[in-house]
Amino acid sequence: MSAITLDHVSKNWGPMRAVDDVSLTAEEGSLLVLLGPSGCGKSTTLRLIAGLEQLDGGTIAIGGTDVTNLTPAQRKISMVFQSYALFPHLSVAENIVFGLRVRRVSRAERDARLKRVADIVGLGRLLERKPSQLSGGQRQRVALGRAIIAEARVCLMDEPLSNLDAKLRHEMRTEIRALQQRLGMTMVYVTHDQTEAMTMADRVVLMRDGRVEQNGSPEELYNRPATAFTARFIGTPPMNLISQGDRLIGIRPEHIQIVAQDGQAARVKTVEHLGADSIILCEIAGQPVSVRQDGFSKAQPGDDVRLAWDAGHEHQFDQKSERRLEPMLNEARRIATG
Amino acid sequence: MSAITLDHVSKNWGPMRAVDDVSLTAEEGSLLVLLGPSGCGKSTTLRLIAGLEQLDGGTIAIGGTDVTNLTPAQRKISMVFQSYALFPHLSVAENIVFGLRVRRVSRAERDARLKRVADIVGLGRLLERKPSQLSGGQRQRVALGRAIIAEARVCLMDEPLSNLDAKLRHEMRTEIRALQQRLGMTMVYVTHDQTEAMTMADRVVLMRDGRVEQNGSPEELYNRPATAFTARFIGTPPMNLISQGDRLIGIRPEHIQIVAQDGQAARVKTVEHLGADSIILCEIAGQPVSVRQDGFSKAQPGDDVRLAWDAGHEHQFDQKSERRLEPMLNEARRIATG
Amino acid sequence: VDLTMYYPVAVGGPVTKIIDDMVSRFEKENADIKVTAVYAGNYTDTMTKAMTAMKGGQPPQLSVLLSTDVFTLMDENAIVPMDGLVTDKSWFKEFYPAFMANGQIDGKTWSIPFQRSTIVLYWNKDAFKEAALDPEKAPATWDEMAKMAKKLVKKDASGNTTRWGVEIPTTGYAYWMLQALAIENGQKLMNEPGNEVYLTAPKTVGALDYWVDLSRKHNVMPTGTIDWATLRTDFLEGKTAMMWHTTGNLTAVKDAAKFNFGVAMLPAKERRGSPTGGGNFYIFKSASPEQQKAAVKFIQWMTAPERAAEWSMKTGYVAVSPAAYQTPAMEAYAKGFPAATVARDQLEHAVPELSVHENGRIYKFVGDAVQAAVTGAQKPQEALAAAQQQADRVLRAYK
Amino acid sequence: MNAWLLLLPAAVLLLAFTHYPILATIRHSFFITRRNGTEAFVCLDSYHSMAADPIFWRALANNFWFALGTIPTSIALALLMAIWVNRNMRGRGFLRLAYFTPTVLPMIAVANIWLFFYTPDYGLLDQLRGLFGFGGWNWLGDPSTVMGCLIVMVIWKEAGFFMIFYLAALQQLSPDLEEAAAVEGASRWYTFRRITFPLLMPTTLFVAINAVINSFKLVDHLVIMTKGGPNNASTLLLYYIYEVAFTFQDSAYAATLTVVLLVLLSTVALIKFGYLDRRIHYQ
Amino acid sequence: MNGRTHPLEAVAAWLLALLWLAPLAYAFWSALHPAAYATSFSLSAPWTLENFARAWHQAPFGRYYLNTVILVVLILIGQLVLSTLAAYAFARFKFKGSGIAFALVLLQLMIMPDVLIVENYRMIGKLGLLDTIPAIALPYLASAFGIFLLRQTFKSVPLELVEAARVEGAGPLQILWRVYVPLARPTYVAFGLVSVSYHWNNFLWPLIVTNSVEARPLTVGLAVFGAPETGVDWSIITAATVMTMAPLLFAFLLFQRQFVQSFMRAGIR
Ligand SMILES: Nc1ncnc2c1ncn2[C@@H]1O[C@H](COP(=O)(O)OP(=O)(O)OP(=O)(O)O)[C@@H](O)[C@H]1O
Ligand SMILES: Nc1ncnc2c1ncn2[C@@H]1O[C@H](COP(=O)(O)OP(=O)(O)OP(=O)(O)O)[C@@H](O)[C@H]1O
Ligand SMILES: O=P(O)(O)OC[C@H](O)CO
Ligand SMILES: [Mg+2]
Ligand SMILES: [Mg+2]
Repeated sequence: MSAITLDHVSKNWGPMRAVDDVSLTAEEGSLLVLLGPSGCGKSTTLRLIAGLEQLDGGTIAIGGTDVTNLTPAQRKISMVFQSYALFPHLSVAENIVFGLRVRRVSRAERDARLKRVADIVGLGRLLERKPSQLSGGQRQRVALGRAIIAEARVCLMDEPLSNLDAKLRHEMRTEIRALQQRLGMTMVYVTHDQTEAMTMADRVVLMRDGRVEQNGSPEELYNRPATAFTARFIGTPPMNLISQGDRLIGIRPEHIQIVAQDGQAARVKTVEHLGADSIILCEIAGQPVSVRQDGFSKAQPGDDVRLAWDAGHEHQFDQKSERRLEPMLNEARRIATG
Repeated sequence: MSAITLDHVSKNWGPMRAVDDVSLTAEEGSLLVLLGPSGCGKSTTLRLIAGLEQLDGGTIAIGGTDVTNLTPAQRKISMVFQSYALFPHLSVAENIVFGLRVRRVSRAERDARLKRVADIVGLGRLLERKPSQLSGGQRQRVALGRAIIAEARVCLMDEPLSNLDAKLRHEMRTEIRALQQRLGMTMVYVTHDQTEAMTMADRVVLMRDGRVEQNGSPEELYNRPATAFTARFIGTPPMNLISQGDRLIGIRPEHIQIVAQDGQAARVKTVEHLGADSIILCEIAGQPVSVRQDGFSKAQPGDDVRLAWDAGHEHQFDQKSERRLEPMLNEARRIATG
Repeated sequence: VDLTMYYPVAVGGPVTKIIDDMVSRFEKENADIKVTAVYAGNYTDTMTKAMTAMKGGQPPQLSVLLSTDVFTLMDENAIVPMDGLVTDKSWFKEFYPAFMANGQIDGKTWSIPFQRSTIVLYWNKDAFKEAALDPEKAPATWDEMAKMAKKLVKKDASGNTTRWGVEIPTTGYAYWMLQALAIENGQKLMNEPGNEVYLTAPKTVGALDYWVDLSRKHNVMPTGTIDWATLRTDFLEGKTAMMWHTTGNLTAVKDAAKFNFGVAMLPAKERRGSPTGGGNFYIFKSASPEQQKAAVKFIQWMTAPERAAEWSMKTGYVAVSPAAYQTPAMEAYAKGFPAATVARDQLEHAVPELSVHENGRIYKFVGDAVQAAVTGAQKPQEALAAAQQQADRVLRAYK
Repeated sequence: MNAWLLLLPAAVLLLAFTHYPILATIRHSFFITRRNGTEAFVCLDSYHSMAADPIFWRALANNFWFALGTIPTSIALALLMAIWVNRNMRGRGFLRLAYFTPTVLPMIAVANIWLFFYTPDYGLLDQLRGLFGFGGWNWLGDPSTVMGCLIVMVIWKEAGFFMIFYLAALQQLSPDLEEAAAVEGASRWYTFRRITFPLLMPTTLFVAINAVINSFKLVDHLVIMTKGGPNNASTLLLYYIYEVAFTFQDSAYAATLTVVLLVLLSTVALIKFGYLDRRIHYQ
Repeated sequence: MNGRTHPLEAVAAWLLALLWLAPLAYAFWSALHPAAYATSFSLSAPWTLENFARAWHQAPFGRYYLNTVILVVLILIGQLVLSTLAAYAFARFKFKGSGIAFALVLLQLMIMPDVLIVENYRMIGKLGLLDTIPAIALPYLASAFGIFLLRQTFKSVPLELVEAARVEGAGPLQILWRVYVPLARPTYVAFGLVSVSYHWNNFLWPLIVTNSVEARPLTVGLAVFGAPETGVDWSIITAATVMTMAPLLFAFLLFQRQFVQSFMRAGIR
């Protein structure tokens, strides 16, 4: 049993509520992503789970046991830090077995476990190197190795990929996910990169100002954002939100077509060619709307165009509360296509 | 006149040829991007243009004048360094007018020009601050301000955005490009980020191991990569290259469809949902092929699928030399669609 | 019994070796006594060490210190008189009375002479010859010295002096030299109880005037200070034809001189004269009775005629008892090297060395005044007046 | 884990050998110890005699000139050395070694060597002067030259030490800055004046403070070379304190003199922590 | 950029270097030649080691060496241990009064034991330690400089490393020993070298608290030995001088690269 449950957890920094009455559960063997803008409380939440900070309210349970008052060491978790937190003076092997030495595991057992773990993370031939002699991806794997050798069922990761370049990030994300699934770990993964969240998570918890904004599967967050905040946070470029009376009409750039007639009149402001597709930034009645088109768009800044979209792709939010409104029609369609 | 011409330029670091017989021209008023993987010689090339390093061979001309043996100051260029190289003990205003003071421009004129430039880069209210009190984006703008106040016709930039987060990077890229066009500067811009290259450049020079791999417009690099190296470097995910006899067949992920029949048999390995589209990594006869599909793909790892593409989207490279081969058919089609 | 003894070295030659050798011989003869002899620097350093160690609670049991440190040591309650420690007081009578003078106060004997000296004049006979002077005749009066010195000065082509006529050291023990000059000028520098000094007496001033004139008027002595420590080397290098120095340096000069030299009593003004100098043995109060007994035994051994003669021959110091000069070895030595007895012979003109309360401070005041005068910073009169004033302030407490 | 427990050993020793002695010094300056060992409160008497003591004033003035003579020159030299050895100059390693070596040598040993340099007539300096037809000069025996001689020696001894700090600081300066200045057309001297030197200000401050403290602490060479003479021309405060306390055995007066030294050093501390640290640009 | 040096500057730099080495070169010259050549320079002067032999026999230099080594090692170990513990407290613990406590430590940067000789002498006297090697060491064992330096270094250790160690189950002392100390190595090296050279060279305090050969370090031994009164000739004094500084000089020559680099990496300023 290794599910993680947060029950009405709060944490204040002085007057500021960094984590505000957060409840959530990461199922055993699943990967839960904490997503949100900078400063929304992701790291604090993770550190509360790790026991690196004291709670101001609520309880945390791991595998059914209340761990609220245990030290990090007692919680039997492992953790991968943003910059990996590899000990620069220790070799790869020493880094990986650090925790075992601290816990005075016998030499023989240490060696045996090291061998196994080195195989899993593919570092067999680099064990003698110092972290400074490793590439970013290799360092990441050392950090992973250190996290899994303890055989903790729970692994916490705080933006472990944010220091890597795009290519490596892409590779590592696949690798982490594969490992997590293979070993059946329960993982809580913090990121502010929605691509990471979307591609890796079983479940995404989107946070905002210390609170849970939405908790759901990646598809749910993308297809059925519960609030305008979620809508604006997910997607590149994010969903267009057009003010219409007391509502916000949401429509994703990839769901808008440039049409010859009908549709709404718009003016092209800039065009960005990304290779596989292009982003055309237009303006409808003073409101910016971005449109995504496959291939090299021929639109030019200054062109007058007409934009159209399938009503079925429309989302609606209350202008004031920014909460999602569910017109029956949309609802029906969603179930049909979902 | 401010075009920059490099003629058979070389630079060695010990035995290593960091820049190897490079010739290129940046037209007056255009933005030329030097693109390439880490260590390929981009920065060195830029520093040669700036006069910060001595050439080992070839000549450099700016605006038709041979500047090969001139000091940086004599070349009348401005430069934005990767780390901005702001003087930490000087205020924003002092940083910006540094060059004018060096050149003993009168106080009145200095002030007038400072005001103008501060408006352009939007730093009017921050002039008294020290660099350490600025955000990354603001620092960037100070560096820009310092570069443009000299009214040099030539501006060099070395990865000026690599320290910024994604959002700011996106904003600044638009801003730099707009400024460059407004002021009609000739700009050489170094980056290893292909998105930056594709969205900003009039012309992209892709470097590899100190040599020019391809020199063309962004579209050319994307649509007609001259070598397999270019093909692999440009696009996210990059072009699939499938070995077939003595050739490499190149096909971009967005040009492949999953079809019910015909096409090549493939097996799905992983699926990544990015929101607007999904990347499906498949294998055809042991060779990895990624496929880009709009929306949420329903493919599952392990599925057997069939992949097809329009022959017109096919690129061909020689297996050995990795150079592009131009089948007459492709050639004809390209001209038609180009 | 374990004894620790501090001792100073103020002259050239392998003095520490000589002491170590004597100590080990003593230990061999007296198996029950172990003496650790610690070389502690010059006289000032040694006194400093001994005082500091005493205040820190770990004084040595005996020490060789300046004979003139006696008042300071008494004031600090540091030492015991010898009277109660010896059974036969006739021992005190074996020494030259001139050497006992400093150590006998209020009818008690506080110290026993050991490495004792007077100031003598060394002259370079070869230089005398070169200057067409009688190489066997040293100057007998101040005037003569000044005159002869003038002849002895040698200059090179560019007018730079390559040899001076005479040098009297002005660092280290400048007060000692001043005292010599003052005595010769007919002026004593202190009173018996050691709480008054007479620095501004006209004859004291006259003594310093003469000293300064040697360099500034007669140009026979370099200006600026003359270093006690390196003067012997200057003399040996031929940089000066005459020097005033302690007889304790005699052997070192003899061993190193590459020319013929002579030793004479200091020249006279109103009279001949030199203060005695050098170090006596003191026994510390804090030593246990056995240690004090052992210390006396050691002192007696060290000052016995044979050892006194040996010590005198090895260093040049005056042997402290007449008996020492009657030992066969000494007699033979003096015969072959008559200079060895000049200092002793001078004892007849000698007076006790400047000995006052707080002698360290007073020495500094006098030394500073001498240096101020010879460097030209102040007139002798002013310099001595300032020193007198400071000395009066310090000595007021002992009246 | 209690932080105070970790601090304890260091705290005990600091209290015993820094804080308590400071307070005790101040206290003792108001008392005298009589010959019989009892103490008597004398209020400001010792301070009055200090004010009347010409040697004290001489030592204080000497300390001032000594500081003025050594500090600016050794700092300027250190900076110059650091700039040189920071370059890719031929033989850089050797130069660093040459400049730095004097600082690892014991002052006592150094004083012996320099003593010989300054020996009149046959000392090295006079031999060199002799080559040019000059006569001997009594360098350490003349009040007008003795201080200068000591200052030269101390500069020689200290400059290399300060160089290391400058070198460390220079290496932390981004080369970008000099390059940016070059692109803007600044000459080397202008760049030094406007960019490098201001950025080295924290180091200069650190070095200067150290140099000031050192100028009060350095007395070892006096023991060997001059004993403060002639006529106190080279006496420094700490040396005088040593003399008074240990040669003259007057610890009350020594305490009074030490109080002056403490006041001077505390002033330096106040200037540093209270004023300069706030004004100088730290990166 | 920083490769270009004016040839005149290079010449000046070299001249200065030679000037700077001259005193040392002289000391070696005089120590390695017979006394007659101590003051006159001639290429044909014969070389000799006799001055060393004579100096060695004239004073108990062997004992002085031993004392100095014991002293330096004692101080170094003491300083390292005490500074490490104190710096750890200041760097990573929040406690009431830490600001004041730290200021009180910094006081010793300005007012070093070197200027408190009189009272420190009394203190050592009260402790009954006069004329012992520990007496020389005691006032220096708690080093404000060491505490300050290590605190700076410890503060620069990424918090993440500490937290990683905590998650792995390490306690405060384990964290100190396994994380902080190894990471501060350049600082330890730099500080160690400064400390060793300082105390190898220290003079006034050891002069005051020691009286006997058994406790005297080299510097005091040299001063007593070389007192010019005794008229030892120059060659022998320089030989003794060279002997006094040789180990330090030798160690410095060997480690100068590491030393300079540690110094720079430790960021002392
Ligand atoms: N130790 C602390 N003391 C005071 N405030 C803190 C502390 N740690 C975090 N905070 C504040 O708590 C809030 C939440 O911080 P947290 O680090 O959890 O954000 P985050 O979501 O991880 O952001 P990021 O994506 O930038 O890492 C922020 O406003 C931050 O300023
Ligand atoms: N000063 C130097 N000395 C020696 N080699 C150098 C120097 N500067 C660069 N090089 C080498 O020259 C090659 C090209 O370097 P350059 O800095 O131009 O690469 P780059 O394309 O800018 O790479 P990046 O994207 O990582 O900045 C690299 O292999 C680099 O190691
Ligand atoms: O050198 P000494 O031993 O003769 O002693 C010198 C005088 O006594 C100093 O007072
Ligand atoms: Mg965070
Ligand atoms: Mg680069």
